[in-house]
Amino acid sequence: MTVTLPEGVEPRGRDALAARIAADIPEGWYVNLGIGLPTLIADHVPPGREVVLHSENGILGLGAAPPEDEIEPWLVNAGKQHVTLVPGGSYFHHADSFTMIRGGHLDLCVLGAYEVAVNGDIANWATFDNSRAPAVGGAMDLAAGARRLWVAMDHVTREGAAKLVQACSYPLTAPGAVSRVYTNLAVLDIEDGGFTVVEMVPGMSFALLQALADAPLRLAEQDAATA
Amino acid sequence: MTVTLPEGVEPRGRDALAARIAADIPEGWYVNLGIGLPTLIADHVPPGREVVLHSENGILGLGAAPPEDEIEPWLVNAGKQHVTLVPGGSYFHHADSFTMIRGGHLDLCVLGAYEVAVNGDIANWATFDNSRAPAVGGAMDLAAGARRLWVAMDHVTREGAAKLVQACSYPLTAPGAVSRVYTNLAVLDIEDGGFTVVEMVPGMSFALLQALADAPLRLAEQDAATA
Amino acid sequence: MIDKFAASIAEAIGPLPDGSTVLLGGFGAVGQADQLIEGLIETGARELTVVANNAGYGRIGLARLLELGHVRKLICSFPRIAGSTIFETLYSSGRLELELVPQGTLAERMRAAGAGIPAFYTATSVGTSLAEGKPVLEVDGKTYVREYALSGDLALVEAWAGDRWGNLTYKMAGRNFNPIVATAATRTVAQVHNVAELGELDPEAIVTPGIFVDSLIHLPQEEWA
Amino acid sequence: MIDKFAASIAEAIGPLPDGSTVLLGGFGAVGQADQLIEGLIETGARELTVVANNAGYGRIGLARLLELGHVRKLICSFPRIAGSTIFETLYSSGRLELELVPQGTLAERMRAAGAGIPAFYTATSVGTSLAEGKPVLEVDGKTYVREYALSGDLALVEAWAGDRWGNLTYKMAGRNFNPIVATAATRTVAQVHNVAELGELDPEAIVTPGIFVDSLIHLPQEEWA
Repeated sequence: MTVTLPEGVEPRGRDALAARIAADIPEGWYVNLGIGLPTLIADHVPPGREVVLHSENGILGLGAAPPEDEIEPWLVNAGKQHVTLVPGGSYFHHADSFTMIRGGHLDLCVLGAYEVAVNGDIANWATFDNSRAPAVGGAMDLAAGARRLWVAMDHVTREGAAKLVQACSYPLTAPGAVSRVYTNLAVLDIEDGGFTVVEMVPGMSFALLQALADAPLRLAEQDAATA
Repeated sequence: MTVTLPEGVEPRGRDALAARIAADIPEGWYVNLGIGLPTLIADHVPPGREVVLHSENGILGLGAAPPEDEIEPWLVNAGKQHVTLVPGGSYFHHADSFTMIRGGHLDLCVLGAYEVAVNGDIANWATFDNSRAPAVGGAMDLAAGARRLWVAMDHVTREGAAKLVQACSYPLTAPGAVSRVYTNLAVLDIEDGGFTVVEMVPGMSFALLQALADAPLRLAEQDAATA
Repeated sequence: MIDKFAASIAEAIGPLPDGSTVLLGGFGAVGQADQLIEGLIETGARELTVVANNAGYGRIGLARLLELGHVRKLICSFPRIAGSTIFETLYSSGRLELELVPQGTLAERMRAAGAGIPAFYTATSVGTSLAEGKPVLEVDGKTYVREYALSGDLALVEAWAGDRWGNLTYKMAGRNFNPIVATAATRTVAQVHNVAELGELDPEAIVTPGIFVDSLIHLPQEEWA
Repeated sequence: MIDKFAASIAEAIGPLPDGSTVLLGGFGAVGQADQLIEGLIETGARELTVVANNAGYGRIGLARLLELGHVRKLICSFPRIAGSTIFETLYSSGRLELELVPQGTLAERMRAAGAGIPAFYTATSVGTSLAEGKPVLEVDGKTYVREYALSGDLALVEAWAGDRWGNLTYKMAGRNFNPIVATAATRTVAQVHNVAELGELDPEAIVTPGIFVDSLIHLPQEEWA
């Protein structure tokens, strides 16, 4: 990124970010992990903690990637990667799968995003590049339907532009849907119409984090007291 | 019945009526048989002719009643009678069952009725006896959803009142749904807004049949030519 | 470890406020969770709205719930069956409100609630007294009536086998409304005849995935097994 | 005797008029009936509307159908996948109309068509550009958008096993849209990897009952069996 971070500040890498999110998912939750970074979260659920992963193409109980010689051609996740099924898993068709999503049966969905706004709006499916065909997949269903929507993304774009914004500039996926954002620099809750920083990577300052956002941030109360 | 029929006219009994209807059901049709007389039709499908019977409580491929010592408590038809499943049969839930009904996938439904009108209206679920609770079951779904609706009923009530009428007096089950009526005296098509008599029991006269209806009847062309 | 098996019917059902809406699986006696309904009676909750295809028979299960006066309103397609004398007495004396719904519309309204569909259109009941006062929509020259989702606070399910994740299979026509009500309530409780080890149920043949089930109770009925 | 097995793909599909709407099961390559799509090409039907979750990849199946110019309009949730170069070329040059539909709404619109539901409401896409111009309904203070049923003249299904009545089972995630499209078309054709004797498929585990299937073709793929 073109943003220069102070010495000693280490942005979370993809796996570290996935692991950070995984740590917050309690046992027993039904969770859909979006394509890309969110998919990695599956690999970081602590051993022995039963979290049931849903895939919109009709699977509950997604397991890890299979060894090369045990690939089942009919068993892929929503990102079309080969996966396995854990004991207790099940298959169903797309209408039943989206009954789970639209009907509010998923405890959590984690998606990537281009932008997240102070009011929880998320934009993650379309840009203004009209030369390419749009593709939405299940993003709108998941964003509108899951009980909680968390976003996993870099704090700023590769060009250094803010992704935490006052209002999304890209086309919306869903209004007011996001409750929590995990970036490579911080964890932020969306509450009372604004971003609350609940955690920063070691060495990161609130002032810099604020400078890297296009919307006002505030510190969570316990942190503000010691800031 | 209080109607006096001429000597030699034998109204069809329940089984004869069921057999008459069964004879008209081609191989390969998916058919729902209503409670009461229509249920008897199943027993009269000619041996070797594959007709697939649907029951709204989640069964395709209804078979005959089981011997007393082979009753399965979980296997009943829509009339709550014990039945069997034929090879090729399947079980499904109520939403899928009514997908078959409402979605127009049944070739035929046969129901009983209080009244059928010249325009195909059917009344078969409620009377004006308000002392008893109403009960509709799947009658409205079947009448509105099946590709063809045939009615099996006596030609007149026990009191001798017409059941083939100009307009139904009882609450409707569905408007304009019936295409054919099998009574104990005749078979009538509903077409071009009227009843066409396509068959009468032996000895029956068109004049008497007309006298027993509260709507104009006409003879089918081939019969009219020889009448 | 996820383990949705409860130690008792009372624990499986949990507390239930007065005025709750309870969805019952079952078609007549088949696939109706009679023991859970007894547990529902034990909660003491009153002023209930009960959704079921039929209105019970004899003096057990739903009929007993009605007889004890716990139910304010019944939403039902075919309340009058052989032996439904308790319902008929209550209804004819005006002590029970009845909302009559065509069977397929009843199933679809609960399916819609489970699927996050607040309303839909159907040709069923159009042109009849049951459609009176309802908004209509014309599509391709045909008229349809709007029906609304029907959700519950509690669903009581009878299933054949279940595992600790709440995955369920049913037996024959015992399936009926059970998988539908399971999707449509805030809390879904199942009584199962058989306990399966996790992974023992065929993933291709699980009818109700555990995501729809909050609690299970094992009630073997040896004489039927 | 009911026997829905056809002797050839051409016989299974039958004639198809220009301008028809064809529903395809499958999620990416998984569970898509590639051989039936080749048969669809052979019918010569043009000006087709094709409904599928993705837009094909490489130069086989759906991609080949597109490349040959048989398709006027694609109704799709995620046309841009790895290898979907033929679609992208056609789209960017304006030779293919695209209707983009959220994946769950796409599934539900076809399910609605199969279930005789002409329209329904959903929160999906509310507040986004995909809801623009659509009628809305407010229920309990929340806004929903109206979506219409999506039916086809022909549905092409890939299934794991089938019997002569057209009962089908699927394999793993190959199920996806297949059982939905099967309900939503005037004519449904399935290619099956395995033939089952009537009665051999477990009645509790049949996913698509034969009532939804008009014709089957047995295409064993030994290398995958």
